[in-house]
Amino acid sequence: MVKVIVNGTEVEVEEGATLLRAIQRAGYEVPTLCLFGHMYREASCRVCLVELSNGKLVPACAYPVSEGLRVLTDTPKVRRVRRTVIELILATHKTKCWECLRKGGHCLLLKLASEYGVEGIPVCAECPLYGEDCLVVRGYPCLGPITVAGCGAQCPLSGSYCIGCRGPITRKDTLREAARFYAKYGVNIKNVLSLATIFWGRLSEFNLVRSELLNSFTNYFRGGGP
Amino acid sequence: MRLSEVIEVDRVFGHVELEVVIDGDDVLTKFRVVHDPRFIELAMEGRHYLEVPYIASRICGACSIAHYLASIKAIENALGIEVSEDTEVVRDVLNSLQVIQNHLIHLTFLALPDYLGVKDINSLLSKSRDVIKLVMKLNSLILKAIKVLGGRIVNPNIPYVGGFIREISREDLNLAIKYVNESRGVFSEVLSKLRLKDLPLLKDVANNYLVLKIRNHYLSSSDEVVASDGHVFKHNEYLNYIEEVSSSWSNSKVVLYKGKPLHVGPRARVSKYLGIVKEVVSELGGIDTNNPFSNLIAKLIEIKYLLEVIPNILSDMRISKLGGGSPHKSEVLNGEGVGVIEAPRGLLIHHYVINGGRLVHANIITPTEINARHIELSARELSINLVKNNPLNISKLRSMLSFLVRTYDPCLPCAVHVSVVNGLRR
Amino acid sequence: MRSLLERCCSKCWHSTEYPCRNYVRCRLEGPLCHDDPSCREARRARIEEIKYGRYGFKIRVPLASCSIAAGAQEVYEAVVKEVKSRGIKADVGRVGCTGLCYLDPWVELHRRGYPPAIYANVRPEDVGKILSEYLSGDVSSAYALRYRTGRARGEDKVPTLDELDVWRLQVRYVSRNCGLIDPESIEEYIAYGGYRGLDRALRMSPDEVIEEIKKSGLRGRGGAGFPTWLKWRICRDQPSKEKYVIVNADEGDPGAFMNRLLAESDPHRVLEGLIIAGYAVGAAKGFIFVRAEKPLMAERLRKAVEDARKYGLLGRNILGRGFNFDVEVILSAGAFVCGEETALIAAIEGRATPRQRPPYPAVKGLWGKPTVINNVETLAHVATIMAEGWESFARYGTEKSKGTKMFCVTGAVKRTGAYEVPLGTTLRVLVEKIAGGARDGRRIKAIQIGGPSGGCIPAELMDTPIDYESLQKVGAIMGSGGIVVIDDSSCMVDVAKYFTSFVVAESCGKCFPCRVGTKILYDTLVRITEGEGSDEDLEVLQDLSEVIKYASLCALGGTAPNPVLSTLRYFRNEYEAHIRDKRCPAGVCSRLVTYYIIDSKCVGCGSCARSCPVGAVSRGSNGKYVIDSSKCIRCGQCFIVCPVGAVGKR
Amino acid sequence: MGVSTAVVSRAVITSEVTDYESFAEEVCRKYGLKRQYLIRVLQEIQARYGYLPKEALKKVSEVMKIPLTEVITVATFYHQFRLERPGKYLILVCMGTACHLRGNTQNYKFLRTYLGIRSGESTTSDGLFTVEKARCFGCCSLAPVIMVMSRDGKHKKLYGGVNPVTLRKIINYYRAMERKAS
Repeated sequence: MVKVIVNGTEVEVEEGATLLRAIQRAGYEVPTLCLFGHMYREASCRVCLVELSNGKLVPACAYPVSEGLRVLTDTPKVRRVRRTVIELILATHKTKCWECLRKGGHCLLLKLASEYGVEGIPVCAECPLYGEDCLVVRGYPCLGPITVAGCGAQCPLSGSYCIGCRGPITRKDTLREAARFYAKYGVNIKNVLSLATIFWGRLSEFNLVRSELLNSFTNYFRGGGP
Repeated sequence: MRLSEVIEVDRVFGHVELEVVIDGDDVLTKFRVVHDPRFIELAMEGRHYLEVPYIASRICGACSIAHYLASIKAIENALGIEVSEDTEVVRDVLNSLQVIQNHLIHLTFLALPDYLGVKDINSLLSKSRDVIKLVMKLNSLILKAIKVLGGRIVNPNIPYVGGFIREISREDLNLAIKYVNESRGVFSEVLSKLRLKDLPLLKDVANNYLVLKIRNHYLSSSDEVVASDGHVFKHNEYLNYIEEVSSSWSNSKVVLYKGKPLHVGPRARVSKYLGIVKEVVSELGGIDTNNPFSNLIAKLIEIKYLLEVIPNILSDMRISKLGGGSPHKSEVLNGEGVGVIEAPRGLLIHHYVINGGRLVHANIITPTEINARHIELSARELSINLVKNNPLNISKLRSMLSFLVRTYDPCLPCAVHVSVVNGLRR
Repeated sequence: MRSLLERCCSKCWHSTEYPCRNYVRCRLEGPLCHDDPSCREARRARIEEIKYGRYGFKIRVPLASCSIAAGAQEVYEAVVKEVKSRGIKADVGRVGCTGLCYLDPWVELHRRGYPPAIYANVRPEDVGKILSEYLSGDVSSAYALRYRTGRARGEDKVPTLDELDVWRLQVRYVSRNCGLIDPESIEEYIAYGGYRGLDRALRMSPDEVIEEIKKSGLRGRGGAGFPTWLKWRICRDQPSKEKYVIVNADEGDPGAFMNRLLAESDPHRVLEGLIIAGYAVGAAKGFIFVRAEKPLMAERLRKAVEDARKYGLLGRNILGRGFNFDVEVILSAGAFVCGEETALIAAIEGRATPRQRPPYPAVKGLWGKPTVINNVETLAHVATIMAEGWESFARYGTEKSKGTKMFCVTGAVKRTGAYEVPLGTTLRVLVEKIAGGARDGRRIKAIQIGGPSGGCIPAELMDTPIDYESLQKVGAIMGSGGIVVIDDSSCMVDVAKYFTSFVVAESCGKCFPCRVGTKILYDTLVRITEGEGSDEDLEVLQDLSEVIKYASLCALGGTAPNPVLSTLRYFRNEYEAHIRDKRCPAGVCSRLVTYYIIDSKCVGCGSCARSCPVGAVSRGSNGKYVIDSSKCIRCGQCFIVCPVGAVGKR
Repeated sequence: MGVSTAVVSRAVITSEVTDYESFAEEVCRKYGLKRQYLIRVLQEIQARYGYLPKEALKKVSEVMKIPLTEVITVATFYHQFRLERPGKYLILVCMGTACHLRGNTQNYKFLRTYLGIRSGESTTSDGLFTVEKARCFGCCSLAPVIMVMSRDGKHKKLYGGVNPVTLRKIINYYRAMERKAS
């Protein structure tokens, strides 16, 4: 058995265990994304970085324990790095949250993003309405697909469609995908845009949103297809 | 005897100044709203009719439900959209819940300190902490009920043009009933703990008022307005009787009914429908509807009565399915309509002209705007009484006048939704 | 005796099956097992022949990649043709590269009794003239002499190598044979003292060998500077029977070629070091991991392995010590990430993606077995230390960074080349004295050290001593030893962009910070160099770089932001010039530069118009040429081709 | 790096040998079908054809029982491999640090515009020249450097100190050689 000190509390773990096991046994929590039990432990997402006593950051999921190892799981440096790593992961993640099976509370990336204040995921990721009872599917000009998540999708939860009070998503690919999603269920982009002007009318990002939605919407009808 | 006082009235929704000028025996009072206009009606113009309610509900957080429902009624009236009776009932109940919540907040935080002769809420907290706690508990219960029916405690989103977006089921209603019943018990506790002093005496110099004719139960909406002189007129004929005059010293306009100042609000409603609420009135020791200060008593009456009547209204409903389904598609895209509702502070009128599905013209008349001139008259009357026989006591004058303005419970942000600058309004 | 390595007579029984323990020592000091003056004389004559050629006249021509590129192959053929046609009695030998690249292609003529003369920048047509001059005893047109003998005319006018700064300030500890011996002849290597290190090591126990290396203070020359003895000690202590030793000859750093120079000029020294490492660690198999893009280097290493195996220095029961060790040369397809230990191992196993460490390769490396990976130069040092003793190495260097290191100084210097200097030498000595300082009259602005993982140090800090710690302090790393001198004609933002684009291309893409982060760094830098940068871009660069540094899985990502961080730290004003005044001080970032023709200088020759790819240059009414800046794509060709320098940059 | 995954093989110069499958199988057998020698196999294939033909890659994956995606991953990861048929002469522009500082980026841009290579492509329309960026050759004293290699690997020449003027001469030299040969 090996002694490891996690955030000051001592804990015993068997030889060869990973730092993550020790941290969990000490009662602390460290987020992991790419860890998949014994199938994948390559530490490529870097979300589980923790700080050793010498200031080095190591991935808890793959770093083997050694006697007397001291580790801190929540220092300012760890939080800052973790926040940026999540942002980088999000930058390459296709945010078609409205069609994702993990929406409505099962999206780990969303949990992490909201915990670390990273914005950019559509409200749909938080909205549990799926399939027929999704407001866009029912034909309402819900702004969920193009509004930044963080409100827990209060409006859709209570039945009405999102009117974008948390500000627009500015990622081009998400906006294009959203336009296709609207077109697919016959929601006219003009209504969506006019509804969006309530809160976004004055924002500089609004022209970006409008141009992206309009181009891909027209492409959709020019045979671009969903 | 010459005197000129400007009183910045505190503990009201927004900023207002009451200017009193006494020169010899003529007294002049000015009710000056210092908010700058927010051009809400202009913001609404050009919008698709489905978006207008969202803007309307954001005029003011206190009675966002009243504005939201009035806006929906105006649209439905303009486009000739019929809604079921059950929908009307649930909407009225939702509105009544917010009326209760508003009265609670106004009484405890704004008016009660005067009523109990204390300086403000902090001193009230130290003296009667348990009352405040109870009121808070009561308030949260009411808010829960509002959330069940409205979707959110402020800026509701379940009610929608033509009905409700989300299905309102039997369980929702039962849940609302449960909360209201619970809050009734708490309210009676509050009443028992409250030792209300008697109100200052004042005669209402122009005691004419307007109230929305009730459809069936108290505070239910209809499309007719009844005046104190018994005259009843359709809500879309309001322009023939009500005129908006811009006042030179205040950013808010002033409303006259047949050329005469008038007041609206709980006192007007209670005095009109005294018959319906008479048991509650007697329980609370009667009301002199001619005294402007009795507005506070009227609020208590409305709270008590509504808490008793709402559970029955909701349980009597035999609803199968209410709301849900696909969005509202109206064939008619042009029209002019008026939506009237009894907001917590009185009669609220939304008047829309819709052309091609877009709002072309909007005019909103809010209760505080209607009460503006009446407040000045009452203030003049009160200052005359105070100055006439006893020696001038400036601080007493100031506190009494502030107390008077507070009883009218003006909501200044609503009062200035359109600029007064002459010529701007077409 | 045809070759030192053959048996001198029937009494010597050495063969690969029954190797004689004293085989190596016997080559030079022999015969040891029997006393026969004729065998001793045969050896002396053979050594004489190796050094001075059969007829006492040896001609050396450098055939390493860089010299061949500069035309050495044609010079070599010209010399052979000249010698045959004029019947001159001389041996024309191929040698490695001395590291003085600016001399390439050079030729060395060495007649017994006469001073060995090195002629610089020889063209095939000059060979005849040089030969006749030297044969007539006149060395005045030589660039330098190895030493003087006093028997040739013009000797005093020509400096000896030791008098030249470029040679005098060097300590050629590991590159002593480079440019002297024939890289493809094991015999010459042994004649110049080769394999004595292996011989001595095999007489000691593996622990004593590790102790010797520990005393010498040798640290890894690949870049990280990890103590070599410690790596060996950890691997040795692993219980597993099967262990491996690998030479990391990938050398992915652009602008660094000292490993290639060593391997192409003195391959056996590297191989000897590898065998010693194998012995010390207890491995039976060694690999040489070399890039297919450097074919000559791979070929010379493979030839060295074959020769060593042929003469019993590799394979079973080496030198009769019961030590079996074999070596295989692995061709890598060329990825910068393979420089990183775990990626190199993964490359041998199939695909080069780094793995999270620990476990360190010394514990669990190639196919899960303990593996030691050392750089080419490190193993060359090992062989030399074992041959000369640890004091010969520890004598040089500073208290913490012992010994010497080879550096490739390139870029804006007069004398580009690979120089070996003791650690602790200051950058100023290396760049200004040895490499001759800035060229064509420009001013040195910065020194980029450590390749894409290194940093840029401003000229003011040129007095920083070169060792692991002090370079770290100023924000750079020693790295493999590539030093690029940047003068004021280069733009630092462009340099940072260049290195970032290199790392973006070479990132293996496994972990997010490196894959996505470096791309964002690159895009930001591109925006800045195109005049669309903004102030918070600088914060993004600074902040994101630090996160990439902390969060990346391997050393590639960990050091990728160093160029950006160091240029931000020392050359923030250039960034601000690009952002605020939309101006590139050095006139490199084409988008921010407008080209115009200076009427006073223009002679109307029209070469700019002809060279302009988009036809933006037209002939004005007054015969002078005019550039239409709307059409101009700012490629700078007119600026380059104009014979009278009439094209100005604004 | 000029390796575009859109495989466009324009066999303009037809005389080339096209026994992709058989040669690929032969090479695989030579290395005993061991997974570890995949890179060596690909190098030999590229040495023969100047690039990695699709058919050869399929054969390698089939014979060595390695998923085709894995083979493609290795083929695209390493800088040396090319999936697209190069022109008869391959011009490699060194992108080492010294060469970059001495202007090879501009030379690369000049070559592309001078030879009229369309963006996204790396071979001239007549299939004669391919221009690609290359890793550091290691002869920095001659910077800026380009290397011209014939597809069959017989001719390999390195030119130092190039600029647009000398580049134009080099191109004309090879064009002349090509005209003489045909």
